[in-house]
Amino acid sequence: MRSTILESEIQKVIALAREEKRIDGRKLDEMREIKIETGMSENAEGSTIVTLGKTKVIAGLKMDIGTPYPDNQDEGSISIGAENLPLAHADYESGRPGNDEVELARVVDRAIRESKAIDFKKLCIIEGEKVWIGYLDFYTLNGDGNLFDAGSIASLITFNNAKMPKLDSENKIILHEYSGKLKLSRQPLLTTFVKVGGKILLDPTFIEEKSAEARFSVGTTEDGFISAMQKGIGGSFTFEEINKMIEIAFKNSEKIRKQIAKI
Amino acid sequence: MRSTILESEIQKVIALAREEKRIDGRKLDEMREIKIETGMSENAEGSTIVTLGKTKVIAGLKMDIGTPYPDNQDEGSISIGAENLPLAHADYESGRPGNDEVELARVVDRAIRESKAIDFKKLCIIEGEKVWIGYLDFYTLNGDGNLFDAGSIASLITFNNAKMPKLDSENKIILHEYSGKLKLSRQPLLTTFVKVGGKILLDPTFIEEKSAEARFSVGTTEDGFISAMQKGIGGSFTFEEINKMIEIAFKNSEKIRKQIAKI
Amino acid sequence: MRSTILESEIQKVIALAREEKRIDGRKLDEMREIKIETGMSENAEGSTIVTLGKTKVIAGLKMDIGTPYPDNQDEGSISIGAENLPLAHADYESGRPGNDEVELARVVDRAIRESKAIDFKKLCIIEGEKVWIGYLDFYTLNGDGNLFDAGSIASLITFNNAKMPKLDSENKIILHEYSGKLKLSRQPLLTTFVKVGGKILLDPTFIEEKSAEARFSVGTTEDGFISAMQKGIGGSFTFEEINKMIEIAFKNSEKIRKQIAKI
Amino acid sequence: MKNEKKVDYKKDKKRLDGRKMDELRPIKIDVGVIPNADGSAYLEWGQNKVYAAVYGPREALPKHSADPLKAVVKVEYRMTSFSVPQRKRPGPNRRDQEISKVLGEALAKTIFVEQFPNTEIGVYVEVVDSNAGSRVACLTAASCALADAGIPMRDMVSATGIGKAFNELVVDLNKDEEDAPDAVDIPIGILPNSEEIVLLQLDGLLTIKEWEQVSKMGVKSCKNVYEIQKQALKKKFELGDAGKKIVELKEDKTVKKKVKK
Amino acid sequence: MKNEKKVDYKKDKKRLDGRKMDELRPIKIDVGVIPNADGSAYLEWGQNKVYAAVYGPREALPKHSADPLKAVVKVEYRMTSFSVPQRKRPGPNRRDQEISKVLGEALAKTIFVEQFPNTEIGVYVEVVDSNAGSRVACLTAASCALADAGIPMRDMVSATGIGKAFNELVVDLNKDEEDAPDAVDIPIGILPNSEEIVLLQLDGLLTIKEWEQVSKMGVKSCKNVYEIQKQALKKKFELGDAGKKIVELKEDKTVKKKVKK
Amino acid sequence: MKNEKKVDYKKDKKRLDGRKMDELRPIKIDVGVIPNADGSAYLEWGQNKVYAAVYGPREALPKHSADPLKAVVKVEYRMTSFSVPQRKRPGPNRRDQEISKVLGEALAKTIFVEQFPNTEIGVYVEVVDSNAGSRVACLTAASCALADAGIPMRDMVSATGIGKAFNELVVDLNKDEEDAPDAVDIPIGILPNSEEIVLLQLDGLLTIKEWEQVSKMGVKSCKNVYEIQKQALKKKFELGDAGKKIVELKEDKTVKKKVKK
Repeated sequence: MRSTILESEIQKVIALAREEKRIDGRKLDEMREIKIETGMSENAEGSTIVTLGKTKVIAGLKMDIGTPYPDNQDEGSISIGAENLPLAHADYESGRPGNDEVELARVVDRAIRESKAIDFKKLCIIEGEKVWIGYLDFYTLNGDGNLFDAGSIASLITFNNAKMPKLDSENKIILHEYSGKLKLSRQPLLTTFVKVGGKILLDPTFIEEKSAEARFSVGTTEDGFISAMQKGIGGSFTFEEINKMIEIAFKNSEKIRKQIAKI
Repeated sequence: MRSTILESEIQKVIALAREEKRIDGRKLDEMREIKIETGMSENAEGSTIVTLGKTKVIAGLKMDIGTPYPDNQDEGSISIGAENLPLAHADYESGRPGNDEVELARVVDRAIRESKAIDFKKLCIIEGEKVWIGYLDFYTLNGDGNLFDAGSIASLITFNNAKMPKLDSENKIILHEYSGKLKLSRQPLLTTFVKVGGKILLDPTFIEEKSAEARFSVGTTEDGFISAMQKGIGGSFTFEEINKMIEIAFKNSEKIRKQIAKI
Repeated sequence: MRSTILESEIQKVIALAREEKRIDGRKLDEMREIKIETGMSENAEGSTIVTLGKTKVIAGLKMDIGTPYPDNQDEGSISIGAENLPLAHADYESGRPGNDEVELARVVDRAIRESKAIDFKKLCIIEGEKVWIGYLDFYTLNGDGNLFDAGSIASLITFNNAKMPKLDSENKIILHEYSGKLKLSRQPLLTTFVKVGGKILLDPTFIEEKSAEARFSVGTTEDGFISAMQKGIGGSFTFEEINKMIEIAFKNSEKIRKQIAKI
Repeated sequence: MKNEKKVDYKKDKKRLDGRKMDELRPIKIDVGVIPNADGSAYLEWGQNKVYAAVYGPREALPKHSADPLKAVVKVEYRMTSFSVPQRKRPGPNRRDQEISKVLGEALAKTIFVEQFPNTEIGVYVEVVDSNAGSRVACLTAASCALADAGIPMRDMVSATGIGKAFNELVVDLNKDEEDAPDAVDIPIGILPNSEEIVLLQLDGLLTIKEWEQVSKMGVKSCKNVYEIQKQALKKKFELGDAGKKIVELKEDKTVKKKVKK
Repeated sequence: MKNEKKVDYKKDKKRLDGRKMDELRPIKIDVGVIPNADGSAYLEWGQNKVYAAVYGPREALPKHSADPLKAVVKVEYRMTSFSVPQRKRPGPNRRDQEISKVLGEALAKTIFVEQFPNTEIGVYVEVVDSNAGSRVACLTAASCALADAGIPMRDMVSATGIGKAFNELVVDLNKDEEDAPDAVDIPIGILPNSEEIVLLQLDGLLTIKEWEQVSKMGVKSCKNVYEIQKQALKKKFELGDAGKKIVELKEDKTVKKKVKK
Repeated sequence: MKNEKKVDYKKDKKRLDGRKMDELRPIKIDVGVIPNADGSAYLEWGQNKVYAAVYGPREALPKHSADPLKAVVKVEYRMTSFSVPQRKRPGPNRRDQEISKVLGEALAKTIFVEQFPNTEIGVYVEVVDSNAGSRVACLTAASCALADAGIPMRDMVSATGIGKAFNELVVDLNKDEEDAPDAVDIPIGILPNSEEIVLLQLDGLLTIKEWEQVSKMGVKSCKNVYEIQKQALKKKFELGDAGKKIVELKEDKTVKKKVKK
């Protein structure tokens, strides 16, 4: 396993954080600039590139037809995958998704799924027989930290904009033809923080993540709900810190939602 | 691969065996004490913990519904798996079952299967369409040798006690409801020996197995049949030795069968 | 990874090639002797051993029944696999097929598939439901270079001679009974060259392949068509060299076709 | 099971299995159950049954995984095939991978890893029966196994699930409650003496107000679990308050232990 | 799509998408798009969209993969799951394996690998949208990324597909043309200055006569691609003819570059 | 095939394929068939056709697999996809894994492994056609290949299947007999000179009395196989009794062989 981060850089980030400063000059609760592009992959039912500072991820959705799960005969399903491509950072490796990527995908998935934004019953084609199965995969194209939020934004926009494939009379997909959209009833977004040198930093970069004692992500909705939480990395948070982060998350995600609404 | 056994310990076991002694004071043909517990896993159709000296294994059975094999349209099937959990011994590793575990599972499986104790035709639900598929898996919780016999006892008891899931009118499993039992027509059991320092030892411990030249397991039934044999490890046996071991096996397994009958 | 080839041997092969000589005395455009045996595997629908100098491969075909691909409801399919067995060369390793074997199988496959020699529509049993799926696998038994041509010859002959399994009234395979043959409408064959010391060598041995700058294979048919091309290894060819190799390939494959016709 | 729509805990005043809203299922812990391990624990938590074993500090393998500054803590969460209603396939799935990761991260802070450079501490947890809450059961058991192994720790880790079901906030959801239409599941793990959070996840829809309530319930329940852990360790060592011994480790950071190779 | 039997390019004089027989689809290259990489490129070629990134020369890992005589060039061709009409499953398939191999072999000759013993040069290409010809798009992009990384090269590698569809030889087949009943697909990659062939594959039925015509079309088209590559590199460096810089490398084999570890 | 219930060998006095109860199927062995190997053999045993090759003693790879006290013997049993009536999927299955293990253990005793510390001896067997008894065919072939490689051995290993079918004990069951309702299959491998058992497995229901009879038939049949092995080695070396040469090795434990790297 390759590691290109030097211990001295980490120490510098920690020292700065103790003085409430960040290496890129941001305030502790300041998000990096977000750029959004959509529709680049014509073969996808929806696709989005989100650039968050230097972090860049691409998400795409393919809808397929399958059989329902035995215990949910009238529901389709959605699965989310994440991959840190070796082209995105010197430290990323080829091969099966590691624990980091599995956690990343599952937390992004939960923030959306648990918000009940997607009505799985609407993904049913014929009860007990045929349902839509959506595969949303996002890939890191340049890795500079906070893949949770970048992946969450890219996934949400991709679902928002996705076209549903058209079905023929035998309920088979007609390639490249679409009918209607996949509608979301909520706009859940993750907001991620790390604790460095005892301070809470919003939207960490790669080096800040490597310098962190602990990480916290919270999924919030526009109507005041928490839909997911995840504490990561080996340190701890106090309940006070968690409460403060949740508060910032609600405010910050509201700004992003406004930017998304403009697309 | 980790190996925590010292060569000096092995030499000691061999030297003792030459004098017909064992490190735990047992006689050469003496089995360790067996303790049996059943039914600990409520989600399993049957489950058993067998403690054989310090060796401890847990077995559990899940019944599922599948399609029959093309050449046995009117028969269900049973598959047995074995796993040496890394929590059970410092030398056990995570990962896919190795050759040792595959052999262990297959020999335990054969002793039962080849005795014709289970009537696979009774596992047929609808000929050519739906049959029962039983998955019995046993796991080593503490590994101190003779997993063959411990696994064999735990598997047999689990099958003996297993409840069959109830089916609804569409032949789908109703979770947590049962109807009837899986009946065995024979009570086959493995008995395992090793040859150490030229002597034959019943029911070897971990260190005795590591000290052994050769290993022999034989499956026997209460009505005088051999149902399986397996020679293991790189040494050899004479036909005399094999005959002697078969004789002991019949006697020894009879005792265990009495203990099982009391459950 | 094991490598038993010495740099000095490679240098010798290169030096010889510069003088238009080969280590086994052959002319640059001379093929090694080919021996052909068929039908050794009674369980296979067809089988062939091809010996090309010291290179020896065995190919066998199994026909199975499956469902058609969604976009080709009235067509069966054929898949070709290649494996360099560890018994065939000290440098070959066990395990999943590596990139070399994948390329080998795919190029042999394309030469046949793209020639349209096999009519996939004739492999349809019931449109949209049941089709023949052919698995042709070839294995290297002794590896001395040019597995492309040896595999190509063995595959072609195996297809030529393959018997089709008989079906019962429910369209299930009756084991060991056959009805009719798999007919090929063309006789495509690969011809492979390497460039060593700037010279073009037909039918390279193992050491010549290891000494080569570049490799080129071309599939040709008896009626004047190229059906496949593949440049390999890290060097380059000029268009002149390619044209010359194509010319030799047509002549050379014609000779092999005559030998095949005599079987 | 998803159809129990008429259940309303606010009205009913008690839960489907008869528990009070803030009542844990029965918990039983036995320490030292796996003779081969350096430390181990067996834990029953309602229907959940889990084993935890600790091996180490021992030589880190493969060698390149060793850290010259501290012990590497490896946690593996696994379930037997028969521990769930529908047979689990062999090999770790994505859920197992994630839980292994968060459990490892929850234990990392409490262990004095810097005392054992170049070693590994292997923590293995195996679920043999389950009914909602197996991860907090495993974290609780693993913490006991580490204490049993004599690994120097800042504090125990005590965990529980808090959540919402049938219109009420409840402690320690069981499977029927997890299947409620408004179910929220929040596994929480804390260092019981400092109340620091080392494990925190949430699935479902919760308001901030509810979260404030949940956090109080979490601390209280985790402390209840801590008492049970201490009793179990006491029972094992018999010779005094083993739980106290663990807490005392916070003061005595100089404890050294021979590393087995 | 296979039913367009009445299409006949010989008669129609133009292609399904309106192109002339020897016309490439629009190509757009941006160099330096992945900040973390030592060199990178984004390339659009008709509907195809690919990213290429180069890391190295860097320490070869695992260590036993290092070659004491030269840099090891590793190429990985991958496609995102949504880059194709039917969802691609995760992990490399046999096609990906083969393309990775031939792309690596196509790049090997042009890099002065002997200048960087014991190192690896990682070349990663990712297809995010596709429509016939993704391998030549990737080879073209990878070559730009290598130049962007300042890796000393004998020449650029420029590639294109040539082939046959609907009774006519054409340049740069798209998916509809690849589905023609008489389709032949011939990916060609050359060193544009020496016209040496470094990539050559063929699927389909072609006569020798047709091949002769194809080879001429191939050289011409690859050279057109080369011009676009040079423009892209020029745009990136702004300060002169970056493409020329690459060519000049042929004369200056002494260039050294510090190896990052 | 399972319906041949009216067959009764006790009455019929001969077997389905016309053999006598104690008659082996025809066996043919060619030694030295794989030029690249250090030793090899091709064996036909009825319909079974197998190749065996030996490489070594050679440097053990990966290096940490080496044993400083003795050579490591690695045996791999594999079947081609077309060697069975229903296509075998690629990669070793659980049966292959078990057979590889028992074959390796059957060969371990006869090889003077302590003469070649830190090396490996790779033994590869490949089944290209099969009809019951492929493991004993492979063990017999592997033993010849080891002798061909000049690996010092205490004795040959000679193997055969014994068993029961259609109410009678028989030697060397074929597939039809293995499918008999009362079929018992007992692969036996011995060192023919000392009659020590190195391979022994049993599937089916057998009484002790029958086992006593089986063991006698086993020794006799294995010795018949041994004669065929000796003839094959003799044929290869032409210059005397190669089989005898093997036996003589028992007296001359000092033989040394250069290890190839």
